[in-house]
Amino acid sequence: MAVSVKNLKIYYQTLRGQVQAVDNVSFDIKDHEILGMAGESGCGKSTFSNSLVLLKPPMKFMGGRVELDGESLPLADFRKMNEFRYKKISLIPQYAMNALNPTRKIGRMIAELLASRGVSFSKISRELDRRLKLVNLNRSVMKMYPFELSGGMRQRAVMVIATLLDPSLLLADEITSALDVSTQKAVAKMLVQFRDMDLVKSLVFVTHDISILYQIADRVLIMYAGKAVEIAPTKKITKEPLHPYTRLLISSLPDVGVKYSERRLAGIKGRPPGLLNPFPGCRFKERCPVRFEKCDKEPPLAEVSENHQVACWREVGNNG
Amino acid sequence: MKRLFLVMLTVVLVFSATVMAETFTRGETLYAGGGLWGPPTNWNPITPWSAVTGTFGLVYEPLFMYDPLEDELIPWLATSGEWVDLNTFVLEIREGVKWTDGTPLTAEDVKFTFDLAKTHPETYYSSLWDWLDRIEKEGNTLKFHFVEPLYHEWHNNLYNLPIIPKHLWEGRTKEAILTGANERPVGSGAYFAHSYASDRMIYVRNDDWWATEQLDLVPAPRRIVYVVIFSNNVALGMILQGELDVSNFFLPGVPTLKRTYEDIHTWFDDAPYMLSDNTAFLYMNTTKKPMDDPVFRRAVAFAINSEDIKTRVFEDQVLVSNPLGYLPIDAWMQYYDEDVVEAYGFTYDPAEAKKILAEAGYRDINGDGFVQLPDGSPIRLSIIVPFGWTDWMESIRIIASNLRAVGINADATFPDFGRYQDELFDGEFHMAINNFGSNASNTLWTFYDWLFYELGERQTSGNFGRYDNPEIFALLDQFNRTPFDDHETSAQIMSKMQEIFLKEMPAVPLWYNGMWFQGSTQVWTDYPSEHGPYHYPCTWGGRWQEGGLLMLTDLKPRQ
Amino acid sequence: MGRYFRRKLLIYLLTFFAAVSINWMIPRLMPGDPIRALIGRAALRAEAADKVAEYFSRIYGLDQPAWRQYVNFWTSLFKGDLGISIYLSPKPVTQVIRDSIPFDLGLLIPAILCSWIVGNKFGAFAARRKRLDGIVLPIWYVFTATPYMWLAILLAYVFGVLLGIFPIAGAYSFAISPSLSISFILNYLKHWFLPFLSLFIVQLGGWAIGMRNMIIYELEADYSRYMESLGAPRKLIRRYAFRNAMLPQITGLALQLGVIVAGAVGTQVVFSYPGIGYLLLQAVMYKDYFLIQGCFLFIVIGVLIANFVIDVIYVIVDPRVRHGMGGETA
Amino acid sequence: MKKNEFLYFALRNTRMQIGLGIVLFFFAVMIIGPSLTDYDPNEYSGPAFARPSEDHWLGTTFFGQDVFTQIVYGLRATFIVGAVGGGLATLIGLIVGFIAGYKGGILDEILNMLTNIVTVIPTLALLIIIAAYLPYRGVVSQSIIIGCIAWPWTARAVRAQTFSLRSREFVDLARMSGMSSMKIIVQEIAPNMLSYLFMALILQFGGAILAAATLDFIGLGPTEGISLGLMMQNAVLWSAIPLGLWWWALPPGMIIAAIVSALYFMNTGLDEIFNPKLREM
Repeated sequence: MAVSVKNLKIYYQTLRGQVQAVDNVSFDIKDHEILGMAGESGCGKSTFSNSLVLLKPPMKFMGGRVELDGESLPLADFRKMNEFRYKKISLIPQYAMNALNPTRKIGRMIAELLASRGVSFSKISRELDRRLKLVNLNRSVMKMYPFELSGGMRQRAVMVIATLLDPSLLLADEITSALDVSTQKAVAKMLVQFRDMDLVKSLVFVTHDISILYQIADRVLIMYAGKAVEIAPTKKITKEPLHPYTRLLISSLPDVGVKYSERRLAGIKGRPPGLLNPFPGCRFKERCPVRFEKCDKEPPLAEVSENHQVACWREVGNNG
Repeated sequence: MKRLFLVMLTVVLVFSATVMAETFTRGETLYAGGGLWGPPTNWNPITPWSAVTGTFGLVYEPLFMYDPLEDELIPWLATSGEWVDLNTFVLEIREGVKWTDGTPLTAEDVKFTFDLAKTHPETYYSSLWDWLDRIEKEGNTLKFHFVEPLYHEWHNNLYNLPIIPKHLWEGRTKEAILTGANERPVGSGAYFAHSYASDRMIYVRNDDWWATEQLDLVPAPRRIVYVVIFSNNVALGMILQGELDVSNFFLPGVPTLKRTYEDIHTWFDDAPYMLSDNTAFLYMNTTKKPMDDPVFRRAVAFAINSEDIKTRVFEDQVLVSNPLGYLPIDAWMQYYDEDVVEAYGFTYDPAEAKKILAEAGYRDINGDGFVQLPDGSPIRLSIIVPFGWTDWMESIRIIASNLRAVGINADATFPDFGRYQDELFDGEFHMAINNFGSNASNTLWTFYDWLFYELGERQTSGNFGRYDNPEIFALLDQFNRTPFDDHETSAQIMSKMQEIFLKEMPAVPLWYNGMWFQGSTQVWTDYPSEHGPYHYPCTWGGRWQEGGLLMLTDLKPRQ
Repeated sequence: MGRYFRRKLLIYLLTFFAAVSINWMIPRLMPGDPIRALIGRAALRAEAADKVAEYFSRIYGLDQPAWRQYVNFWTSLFKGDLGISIYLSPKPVTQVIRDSIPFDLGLLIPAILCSWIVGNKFGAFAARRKRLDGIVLPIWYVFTATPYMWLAILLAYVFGVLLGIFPIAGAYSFAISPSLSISFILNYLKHWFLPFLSLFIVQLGGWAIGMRNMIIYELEADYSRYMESLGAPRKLIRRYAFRNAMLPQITGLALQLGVIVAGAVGTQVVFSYPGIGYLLLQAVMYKDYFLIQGCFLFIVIGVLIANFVIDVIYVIVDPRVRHGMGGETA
Repeated sequence: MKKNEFLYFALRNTRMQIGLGIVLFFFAVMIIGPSLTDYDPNEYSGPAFARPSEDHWLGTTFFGQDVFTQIVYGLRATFIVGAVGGGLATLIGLIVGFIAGYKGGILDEILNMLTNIVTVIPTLALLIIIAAYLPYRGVVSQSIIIGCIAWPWTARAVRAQTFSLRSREFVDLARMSGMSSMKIIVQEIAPNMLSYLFMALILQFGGAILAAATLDFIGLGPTEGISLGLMMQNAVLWSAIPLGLWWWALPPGMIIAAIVSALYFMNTGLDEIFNPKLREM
């Protein structure tokens, strides 16, 4: 098992109190697996991916455990985490288009970055060329400044940089949101290819756009208000979603590829609860069409069928 | 880059180690300030407004020196001068005087100096030739033949004209003479203009000076460094540090500092500390209502508390003026007519001021606390002095409140100097303080010529209040034409002028600005003082001949 | 590239023309007559004063109609002649400036450069180091917020008069004549120090605050975050941030150096230090048209050169500008 | 982010608290000060050289004017200069910068030229000329001149900001939907720059106060009334420091330094408030 996340709690420290952005989340990722992570904005999915690479204030580690290839990650220790960053865990950030120093030529920046991590640029330069080709970038971009590339090119360059050291876990955070449909597809394909070529062992693909997950994810994890509410293989979750939120999410899906960023989910009334001192019980209960008394207690994420976990009293109740 | 810099630095340092700096020996050097307000750029005695202080006095010399304390003309380049008849003045030029280039100074040079103004009417003293006919030279004697001699004006000129060497000036173009810098001045005086930088002028003693041999005078400082200082507090700091020996700045706080720093020397040990140099007048614009009314002007004179100004603003470093504005020097006071002053003078007396106003019909009709004109229209006056002239600024604040106290609505306002000058020249002001022509001299003519200067389109040289009284103009002219030693006639004329002045009060004399002088006794001693030596301690431009030069000959290095 | 600079050059020429013309006009709008102000320093009889004034007006060309004076101004300017100073009559303006400007440069260039370098280093160092920042930032603020002359006078009084460590007036001792010797150089430096220090202190804070803020912005920028995510050491991230934060600071430096000519009036007044600033102030007081024009010509040229240098530097150090050449350069 | 949220952070930001506290304190002194003193600022209300006492809280000047009274009235001039001078500079800078940045092209070049010209106009001479046409120089006219001269850097900054904003999506959208330039500037760009402008205003406010102090000091201050700068000038001209009148020489400079650094403090605080990234938790 490549990655195992157990009871991970990541809170934000604010002046008014703690925002429980990732609350008691547990799941695994297998080798060679692409896990899609989906949910509305503010559900904690980005917090999750960021917490694995850059956990610093106001983000606060509150408990839990993340294992990578059998090693426990020292999440709370910023310094120790440096051994894992980039080499073991890498990130393609949401802001990939602005992720490169504007006043350094890309090649030079990579060389300096690698040197600082103790990797010789010359040794890796061949591999770099190969990978650039893989994402349809000409070698000449190494001699260019970021602003000389288009947004898409920059993002692809970041993809190459992020995976250059063959990390065990790659986190791709909302990387397709700003792209048009055809580019989205191309980028998704490239990531799959990366995995297929073993450039990355496992991949977490974070998005609010479930439709893109159909194309690449092996399994999908649905997050709601800081909780993992359902995990299942992609096919299963699309065909028979169990959690009422997942159901609404999937049924409200427009045709594949249509952007609905920032818009409220059409079919679900209300909005997610604030995560500053959230109410007890199931966090979806206020919006849930099938709520009942039991929902005032927090539902556990339980395996309802093989490879299918859900956190809903209705489903757990069915089985139990 | 860094290396290059280091190499260069080393080269410079090594090189400079071989050069010895010329450092002035402290005990031979006098540091002076107060007469130089910008970088030295001009040593042309024909342009006294631009010439560096010392150009006239240290380098170029006059025919006579003048001692205002003793009211005495001291023979200098001329050994004597006298009227042989009413229209002829004879000067004997001193023999054995040399220009610093070795050429002898002769009567020819003196004649040339006068003739220059005839050749070039743009020379500043050319008006002499309106009443001077010709100069006749016989050996070392010069005979001045006058068309109509203006005795007082002539006597004033005797110590105010710098004599220039003919052999060096006659070949110069008109422009070089009238506007040139005259950078290496050759004079006959006690000092050479040695060198200068933008913040200093350095004079070095002329050891071949004629007066050493003939008058046994040796200026003590081998070198005078005249420094450019922009602000009073720097001057004060330098005096306290012992870096400035002679200061002609007005420095507030001197009385206080004298108590703690015993090295600060002033003329008087106690108040007023300073000699009086000129009289500050409150000019009133007699072309504007209500200042056109002599009664009103007299009321103003009674209302002003000059005593208060003296203590508050000047910390008793000045004296309150007498009602005539005459400086306490013999040349002027000999004409001071006690009876006239007794009869028509004024003192600070607000009650009297109010009474005068009321009797003349200036009453508060509308009840705003201020008087109106007899016809009922309001009075609102402003008193101006240039902005930044802080002692005067404080003074007119006091005057304004004095005037308000007797019911005259007046405000103190501070235009910039340019505007102040324009208002004065063009007669736009209401009231203004001025002292530009009231400084000590050997004749009251300079004083009255400034106070009652004849009216023109613009009043650039005095009588800013445009006081128009043919009688007083005539008296002044008559005084000027009265032989210098005819005291009786002169006194009669003066008494009449005094009476008119006090009755009409076209301007109010307030206080005497001091001959600001502080000496630091850390290096030099025997500065002029009330206990002697008696020299007028002035180093201002164009006035060294009044005592500043002689002060140098009496200084002694401190033991 | 050529087109870019050609266009810039044209704009600069136009600016130069307009600015110089305005500066020609401004002093002439001031009240008062410069010649009268000059000869008013000596009390003259009015007849004489009138004649002298007339003569000087003619010599200075002030008796001619304004348009004629304006044309004369440009023609002599092209000949490199800035006219004769009135206040420092009869010194040519070029010479006045040449004599004074070394003092300005010798004082201001080190003061500006040192404060810039030290300020940037300190600012960058303190940024995002919470403790240090908390202590140092208020100090910078107080430095920049203190009225300069007041600070300078206090410095002069404490170090000069009270402690007597440093002299308080002049560019070098009044007791020494300039020469290239060690004692003179030391003497010069001793006089130079307090004016330098006062300028250094007031400017230091501004640079340090600017750098601190810029660094914080850069450290919070996406690229810094990404570097951090990839485990890049703080040193490298700070290096990048520093480099990028330097760009606005370079602009600031160039602008500061541009107005150097007029920059030190306060210092010159407080320490009686020679230089153009005080002369300019006096020139304004005495309505010395020619000296005012001359000084401002230098200021205009200085500012324009500074702007031009900024343009060039940006082309060199900021690839974004190089790329956008010919288009906007924001 | 909502407005009350700003307020929430604003009131909890230490730098903001300190800065605002100091500024409000002096503002209060200015407002209530006159009622605490029986004197006129330039009136000779007591003995000269008096040390601070019950009658004269901050002593008296060389001439016997009450220092506290002068400060109270001087503060008024200081705040007027800050508000009028700083406000005017910000306003002009805003307008010029907006138009230059938004319109670009020739208009931009012309405005840029204007900006450069203004930076090289002699402040001193201008002051004297304006003084010549006004009866006398007052605090307001001084402020206006400072405002007319200090705007270029705001203009430069606003221009750069507008440049970057105008290329953003929402402005494109507005433009496509046929909004007029003016409307776009007012409705779309300005709100996005509001925080930025507010900070620029604060900096200009402080800058104007310092500029006025310098002008006062070299003798180009208001020719009527009293200001902290004039107090400093007077204290120096009358040798207050060597004479040991610290109560006269020191407070005006210290107060200006306090107010201006408080303003800068507020600025940093505001920066942190408007820009959540900069907040230190």
